Amino acid sequence: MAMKRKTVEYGLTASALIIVIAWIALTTGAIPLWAAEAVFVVAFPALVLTLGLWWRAGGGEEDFPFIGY
Amino acid sequence: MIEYLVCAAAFGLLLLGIHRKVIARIQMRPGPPVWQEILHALKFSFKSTWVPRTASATLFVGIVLVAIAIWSAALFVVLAGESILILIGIYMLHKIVEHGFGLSSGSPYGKFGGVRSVISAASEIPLFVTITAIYFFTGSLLLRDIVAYQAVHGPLLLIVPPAAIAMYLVILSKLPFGPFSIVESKEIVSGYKTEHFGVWRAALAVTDGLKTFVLLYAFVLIFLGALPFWLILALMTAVLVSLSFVCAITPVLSPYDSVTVQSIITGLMLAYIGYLWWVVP
Amino acid sequence: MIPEYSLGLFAAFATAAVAFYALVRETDDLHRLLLTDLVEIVTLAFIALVGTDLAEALILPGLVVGISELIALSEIYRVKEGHIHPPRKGLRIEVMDSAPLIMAAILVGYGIVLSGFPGGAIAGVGVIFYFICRGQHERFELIETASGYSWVLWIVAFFTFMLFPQYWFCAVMLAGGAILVKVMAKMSLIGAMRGGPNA
Amino acid sequence: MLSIGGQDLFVLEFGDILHYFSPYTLTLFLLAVLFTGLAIISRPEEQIEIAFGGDAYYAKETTLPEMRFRRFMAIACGLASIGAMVSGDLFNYTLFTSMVGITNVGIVAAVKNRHVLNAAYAYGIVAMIATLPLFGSAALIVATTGTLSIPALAAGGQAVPLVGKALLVLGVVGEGMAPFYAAKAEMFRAPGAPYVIMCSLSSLLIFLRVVEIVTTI
Repeated sequence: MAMKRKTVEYGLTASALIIVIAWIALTTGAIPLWAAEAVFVVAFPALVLTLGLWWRAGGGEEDFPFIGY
Repeated sequence: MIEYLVCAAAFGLLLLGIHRKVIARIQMRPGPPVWQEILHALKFSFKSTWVPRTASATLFVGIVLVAIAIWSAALFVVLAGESILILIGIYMLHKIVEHGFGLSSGSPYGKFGGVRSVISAASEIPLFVTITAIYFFTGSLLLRDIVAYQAVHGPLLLIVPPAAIAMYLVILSKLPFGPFSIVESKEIVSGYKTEHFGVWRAALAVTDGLKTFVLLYAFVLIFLGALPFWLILALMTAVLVSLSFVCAITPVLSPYDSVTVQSIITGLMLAYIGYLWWVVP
Repeated sequence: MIPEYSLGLFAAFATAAVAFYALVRETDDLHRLLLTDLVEIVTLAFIALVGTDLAEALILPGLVVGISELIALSEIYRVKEGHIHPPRKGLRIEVMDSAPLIMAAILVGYGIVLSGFPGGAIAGVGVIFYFICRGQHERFELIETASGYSWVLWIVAFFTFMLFPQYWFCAVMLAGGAILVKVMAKMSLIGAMRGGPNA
Repeated sequence: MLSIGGQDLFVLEFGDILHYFSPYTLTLFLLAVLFTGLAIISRPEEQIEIAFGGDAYYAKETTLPEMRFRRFMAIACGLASIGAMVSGDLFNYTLFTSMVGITNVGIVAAVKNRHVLNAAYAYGIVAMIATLPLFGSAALIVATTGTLSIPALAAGGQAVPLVGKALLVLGVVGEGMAPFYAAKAEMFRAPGAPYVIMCSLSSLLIFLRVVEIVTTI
């Protein structure tokens, strides 16, 4: 199944933005700790997946940087 | 908080790398470098990724998200000092996740992994015995109360050693290459992980890292109490190395034997609880 | 009070022991299914031993769960043993040809007089008897519709209790009547369950 | 009320029927909702089966009516688990638990495979028998203490008989956990992962909840 690059980008941007916003809101005390944690629990898995899908989708024919020792 | 998640996953993966290294050295092999598992996670995230045609696509992808989410939640629960019942609930939920991973692809290997993870439910019952034993002494299951109790009465490791052994075995049964790791033993390829490749496997690696970190961290907190953070990390590594010794010198049991051994352990633990119930007023 | 309850409890436990012993001994699947009913009835006895109004409220769901499990398991048994054809007409008793209507009418009438849950059970037995004797053309849709509406009335009665307690008598009568129809409809479905195109 | 699962977050009173959320029950509740949602939106997978003794393999198809029935049962199972997670009433809990037992059988009952049906039948018999300790415990507890409300039992000085607790655990184990070893592993071979997963999830959740209930009351 080919993921459209745009979709992945939107997902990545959205999850990253949500995490950053929640993080800032937490440090400034705008939202309580549990709310920030709830946001992270939802957004962090999405971030991990979309990040992986995104840099693969961005790749052309170049070498994979992390293969080998 | 997000930095905790990333660091915990990375440290957990490092621990798994140390695990492999120690096993290799005991078996007189050179073994991979200790950061191999981190490299694995990164490597898989660069691989091309799709969903198998036979798979139930929504579940196939959704279960990956669920896996990371539950262990992120577990990390926060431990950090916040909430009830260890929640932690145990999540630990048992991991079985459902393995089941979902295995069955959603339609692959027979995955299916066997999933079914094996279901029959290994015996490994979870010692966990309840652990918490019951702890509850006898602390009167609370909130992690912060347990830590506070230990600040007064000394580490629970010395008060209820059988409970510590029970939890030790529970962690052992979730580690790779252990005697109870029937869900991913090699005769069924990689068990429930078989069909999740590429980014899905990278996410699974993040889950494994978080899981290892959370379980070991909780073990140290529950049985040794609040210590300086560097000391906790050192103790976690020490516990892991001892687990690696067990994994290195024991074969993977057959599914039937694995369940039998775990059931026997459960029986012993229940007897211990009966004894405690009799002795402790 | 306490000794009586203990006595009842003892009897219930003894019956349960008999039932479990029978289940351990029995190996035939169909007979085991029949024996589970023995266990179900002991379950109801446990609840009935409470002996208050609450017991009646608790028995109903207990009974419904028991009956639905029994029906589900009989269906599975039927499919797994490959009995997919409806059975031939079985019983040939004269009274079943001559008297079903009057017997059913008496039972339903008595059930309506009793009202509520036991009334529904008795009226249901009447309807079952009628269907066993005559039921060639069961009208499942009609029974299900009646059952559904009566359930709605039951819920309405519940809300009346909560929101307008002053109309409690109306709500009691509504709930009693509704549960009568509901239990009757459900039990009559059992009487009609003999395979065939509608099953 | 400070329960074993953490500080209460929210209590919903509906007449004398009570629902409460502690962090623990909230977690379980959310997981039940999540997996019910997954069962609703996922389609079943095509399970690949290897023909024994050769290289041949074939995919098991799930027909549409079968899928619809099993999805319905899975959703019913999810709703029953949700109810069991939040209920603050002991009898409601046992009722939801027995409903989980029935729907678990129902989820695989539409599969036309003799092994699966045999396993489902064996499991169904155990689940049916388990209603005796299950409802028996609730009846025993209400007869000795006069209440079924879990918070009231936790707060009050009434001594809940140990045999009541033991029967409750036995009942839940019978409805969910015990058949794991006997019959459920066979049941899990049935295709239709999103629905089959509800079997194990619901058993797990009711077991986790009964641990909380038994230690609280």
